[in-house]
Amino acid sequence: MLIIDKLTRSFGGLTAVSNVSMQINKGELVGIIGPNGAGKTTLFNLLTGVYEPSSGTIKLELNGEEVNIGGLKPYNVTKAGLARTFQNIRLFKDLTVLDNVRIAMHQNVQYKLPSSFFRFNNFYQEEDKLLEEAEQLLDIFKMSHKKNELAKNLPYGEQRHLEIVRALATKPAVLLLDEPAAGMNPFETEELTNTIKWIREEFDLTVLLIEHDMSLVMEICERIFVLDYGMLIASGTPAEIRTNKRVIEAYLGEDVSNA
Amino acid sequence: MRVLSKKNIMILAGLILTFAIVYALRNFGILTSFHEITIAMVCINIILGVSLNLITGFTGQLSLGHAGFMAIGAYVCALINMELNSTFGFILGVLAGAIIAALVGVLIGIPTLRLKGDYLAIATLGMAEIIRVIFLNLEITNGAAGLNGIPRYTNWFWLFFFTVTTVVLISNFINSSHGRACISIREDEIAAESMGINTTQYKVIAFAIGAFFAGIAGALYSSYFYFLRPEIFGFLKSIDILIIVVLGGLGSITGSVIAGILIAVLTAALQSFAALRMIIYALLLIIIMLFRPQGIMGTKEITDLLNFSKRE
Amino acid sequence: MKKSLVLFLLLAMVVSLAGCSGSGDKNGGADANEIKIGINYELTGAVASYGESSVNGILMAFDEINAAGGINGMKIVPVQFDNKSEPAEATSLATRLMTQEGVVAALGPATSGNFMATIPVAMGNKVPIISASATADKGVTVDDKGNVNEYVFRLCFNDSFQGVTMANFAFNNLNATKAVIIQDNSSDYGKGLAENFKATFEAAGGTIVAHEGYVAKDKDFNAILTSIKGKDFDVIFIPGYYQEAGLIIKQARDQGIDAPILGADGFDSPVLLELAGAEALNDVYFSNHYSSIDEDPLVKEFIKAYKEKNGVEPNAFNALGYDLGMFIADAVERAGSADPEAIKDALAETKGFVGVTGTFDMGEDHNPIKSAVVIGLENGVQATSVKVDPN
Amino acid sequence: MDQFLQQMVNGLSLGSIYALIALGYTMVYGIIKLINFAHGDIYMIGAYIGFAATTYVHLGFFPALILSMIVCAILGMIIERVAYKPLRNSSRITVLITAIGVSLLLEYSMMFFVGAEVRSYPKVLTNHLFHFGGVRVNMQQIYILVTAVALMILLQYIVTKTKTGKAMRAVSIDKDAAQLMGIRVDKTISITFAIGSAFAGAAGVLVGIYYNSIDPLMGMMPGLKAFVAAVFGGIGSIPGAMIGGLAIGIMETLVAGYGNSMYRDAAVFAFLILILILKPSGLLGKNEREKV
Repeated sequence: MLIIDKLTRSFGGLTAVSNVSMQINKGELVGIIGPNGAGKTTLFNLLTGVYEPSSGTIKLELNGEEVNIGGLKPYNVTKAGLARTFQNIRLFKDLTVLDNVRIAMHQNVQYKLPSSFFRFNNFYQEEDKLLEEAEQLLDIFKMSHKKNELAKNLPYGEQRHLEIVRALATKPAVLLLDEPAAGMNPFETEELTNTIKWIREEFDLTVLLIEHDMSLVMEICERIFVLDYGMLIASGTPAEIRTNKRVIEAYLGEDVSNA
Repeated sequence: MRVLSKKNIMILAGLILTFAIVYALRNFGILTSFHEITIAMVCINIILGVSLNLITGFTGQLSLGHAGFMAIGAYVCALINMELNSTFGFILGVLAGAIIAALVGVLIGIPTLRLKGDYLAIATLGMAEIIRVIFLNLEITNGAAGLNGIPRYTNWFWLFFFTVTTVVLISNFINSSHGRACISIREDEIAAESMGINTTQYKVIAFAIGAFFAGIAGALYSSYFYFLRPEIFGFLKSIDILIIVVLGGLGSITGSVIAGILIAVLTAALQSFAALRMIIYALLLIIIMLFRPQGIMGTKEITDLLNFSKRE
Repeated sequence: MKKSLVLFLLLAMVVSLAGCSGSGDKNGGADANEIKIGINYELTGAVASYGESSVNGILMAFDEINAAGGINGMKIVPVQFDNKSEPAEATSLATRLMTQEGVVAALGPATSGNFMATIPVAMGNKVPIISASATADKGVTVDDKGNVNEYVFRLCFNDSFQGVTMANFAFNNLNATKAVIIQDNSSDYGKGLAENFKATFEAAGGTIVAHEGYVAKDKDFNAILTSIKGKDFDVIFIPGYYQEAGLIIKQARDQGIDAPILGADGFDSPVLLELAGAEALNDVYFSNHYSSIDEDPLVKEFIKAYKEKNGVEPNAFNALGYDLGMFIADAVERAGSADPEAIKDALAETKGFVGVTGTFDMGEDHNPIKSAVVIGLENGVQATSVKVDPN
Repeated sequence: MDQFLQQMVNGLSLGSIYALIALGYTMVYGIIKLINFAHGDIYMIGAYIGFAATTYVHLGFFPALILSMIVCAILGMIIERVAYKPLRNSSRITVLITAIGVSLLLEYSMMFFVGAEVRSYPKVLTNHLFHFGGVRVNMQQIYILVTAVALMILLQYIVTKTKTGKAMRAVSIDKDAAQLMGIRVDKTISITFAIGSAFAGAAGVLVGIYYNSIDPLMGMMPGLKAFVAAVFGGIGSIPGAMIGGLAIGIMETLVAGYGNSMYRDAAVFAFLILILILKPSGLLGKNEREKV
């Protein structure tokens, strides 16, 4: 599904991601962990086109076709089928919940620019379809009653949820979640865990997840990659990672085994 | 048909009524030619304000060069108009002016819109200055002496027609998926890109559309005031347009309309103060911004307010 | 909410204040003992100094007339507005003066561009307008098709007269064959003078070795001057105004350029001396309406009166403004009524009007027929003056 | 060759004036990220204060300069307190409009009180000429360049070495964090405005003496050019403002001297846009990447 080969990115003298290779299969739920500054978010930014790789390739296999998405602009990466959320919530704060979702659906809108001025028939058809789909999506996440609220007025947990909904609205094949549980209480995290499991089934997704909350990662991920100083130091099932020496060293003090 | 919804019919009726009332008042001599000039300025201000609002208010790209596009529309229309001297020539001039302004907008937009914030502001300012200096030195525009004797075809009908068209088309655009794509750039450019929106492309589109309508405003101006000179389109004109946008509220078309009216009426009202007028204008500007930093309407539209009162 | 209320009240106050002052004037129009004359000048904006100077002169004339009992017992009431140095504002104000304020004639604006913007208004409302300083050749008193604009007058030279005069002066009196032009590229005045100078000078057999430009409010001309310094030329012609010309002359002399420097009536201001300094103002010649070394008692008296009132010597705008005030009063008196139509006829029929800036008849084309003087400066003082008659 | 060297001298002296104004500009910009349109007008006020002090009170050069700097510093602080501080949490474009309002207010109040006519300074500084081969250098040109360089060094010293300077940098990077660290943000911003405005005042006096011509709208174009210079060198960078100012002065001179003087301003702006496209944050500006 997603094949990362010898991916490297350096900023000046600092190599944030170094020679990382990984392969993620269709339908998998994979976690990426590592101490602060290990290069997790940089890896995400490389995958989603925010940064260009210094070297190495990223390939996305979809419906039998292989696309090289390394170095593509973020919007083209999204078009190719990769969607993401942000660690520090980046909703369109002053827009409504509904608009947040509709904007994410824009790439699938069929009518052209002139129709947006002159409102030809296809404008109404497409906009209706858009509204319907957006409301359905919000319904699924039990947020449709808040569709006219401004995103910034939502409680924190719901903002995190909306980030996920917005990413799903781009109709991705692969979903990248950047610390989705950050700042959540245990109850909310629990709920999120179920949601993630559920959306993978419901939307037929491959999920890649960065998380600090070990309980979440260990509970839902089928495989885990561990980064440290930009390098991939281990990969395997949660059980394997829990006992991996290098991982424990890397975390030095952070109690992995008890999680 | 959705076009014939109750709301749209109401709007249409309101527009026709407004048009007819002004038309009648003018014919009965209640509105004099002095009022007419103020009305012309109102219309031109609205077109300029709404078109810059699309760039700065909705798409979030600070432009200090809107007068440059206005200048292109004005000169192109005037030159065609002086050559043909007919209503057809006027319409052709308005459209040609607008289209050339939009093309220049695209040409300038592609390299400069990669810049952010104040760097973009200074680049657009520079571009408008370059346009002005070119008009100052071209033979065909008659340099500093400018063009005069431009036939007047701009009248209440055309002013009204183009103002309404501008407001309707731009608010249609804003309320479409393409328009929302533009707004998302203002909200968060990085998130917008990650949601599949080609931000550079949409910035250029917004810039070109804004330039197109600024060109129309310039064309109407040239054919109303008989006279063009490059210095009309200096840096201060761009600032004047920005003032309309901010005063009305960044991201509110209703706001730009209200501020466009307000500025034109205020300008006329302050004429009596002779040398004091600019001092009073400056003080009002500061005071209004201090008391209402978000502008008259904020990001609200008149439709929002109407819906709100209905709910109550 | 309270804040918005304060704001709203404030705005309402300004608008109603403006409304009051406007309507107040309108009521005054019914008074048979007053005659209202519009003043549409640049009091703020880029060329405010020209507007301000002109209005000073006009108001001085009106004060003198009113102090002497007015015109046929009627007092002149100036209705004064500021057009921000913008043509659209000038149009709007001309309309306002004619349709709202009921003036019998409107004076100004100062620059050709702004004045031209008011011509269609005057023609449409059949109210005469007069400028003392709109010098553009084309499109002022005569339209593109060669028809005289019936309601438009001026009492200054046009650019071609001064441009031609100075080109001939350079070629004949100074024996110059190679000239440099440093043109005010931001005004139609500079452009008009430069074009006429160039055409005449070249036709006479001279060459223009360099044609440079600057814009109003520039202060540093060293780059241009250094580059022309390396060239071979006999005279420098500066079509522009004293604010920049003064600095150009100073910087040219500082750089060791001692060729004669020529200009037009835009040079005429005591500020030229202040800016350039006396030692720089040698071998400087400019065309003007009158010379301060003139023995004409009218000129002497005006200069003395102006100095007493304002503490400085008058410049060309002051003098032209003063004459403009006197001229319109004279026309009203001759018309014998406050009817714009009659005033227009009186203006057109002017014969032998005696003003500070010269004695003239109004020509068929509504331009005054008057002679110019070419003034030569020595140590900043007017030393020579040569009279040039229009052909 | 002489001519080229002379043009470089012309360019440097014009550039040092832009640099002088740009230094204060970039400093104020650095701390509150405001395009302070009123900066050019404070420079104008400074020129008028120097004019009044030398002409009517007959003060010498230095007393007039100091007086002008003090008055401008106070004026700058008042403007910040009244017009900008209440808007610190508003959108930046709103403050921009207020700055334009302040700029118009200063220009036209001045015009209302002293008239639109240009004024000229009395002679307070020698303008002795030096000849280096065929190249002429005026004593006043040297004064201005030396003052600009001295002020740049002084500013750089204040910003990098003093406690106030550290506070300034902290506030410019993160106002809230600085507040939490016990830095008095309001006071720091006030001081920045005072210093920046004092520099503008000094520039006003120097330019008034050098060109011998001041008027109420004299700040408009140099204010704009100083902003261009600051952007060119990288907004917020003090050496950048210096280099930007000099570069623009030299560029203008070269275009006017060897190219077409009619297209001087257009050429400068075209070059600026080109630089920005190649280097989007100016010559010495830090390319700040937004954290994702």
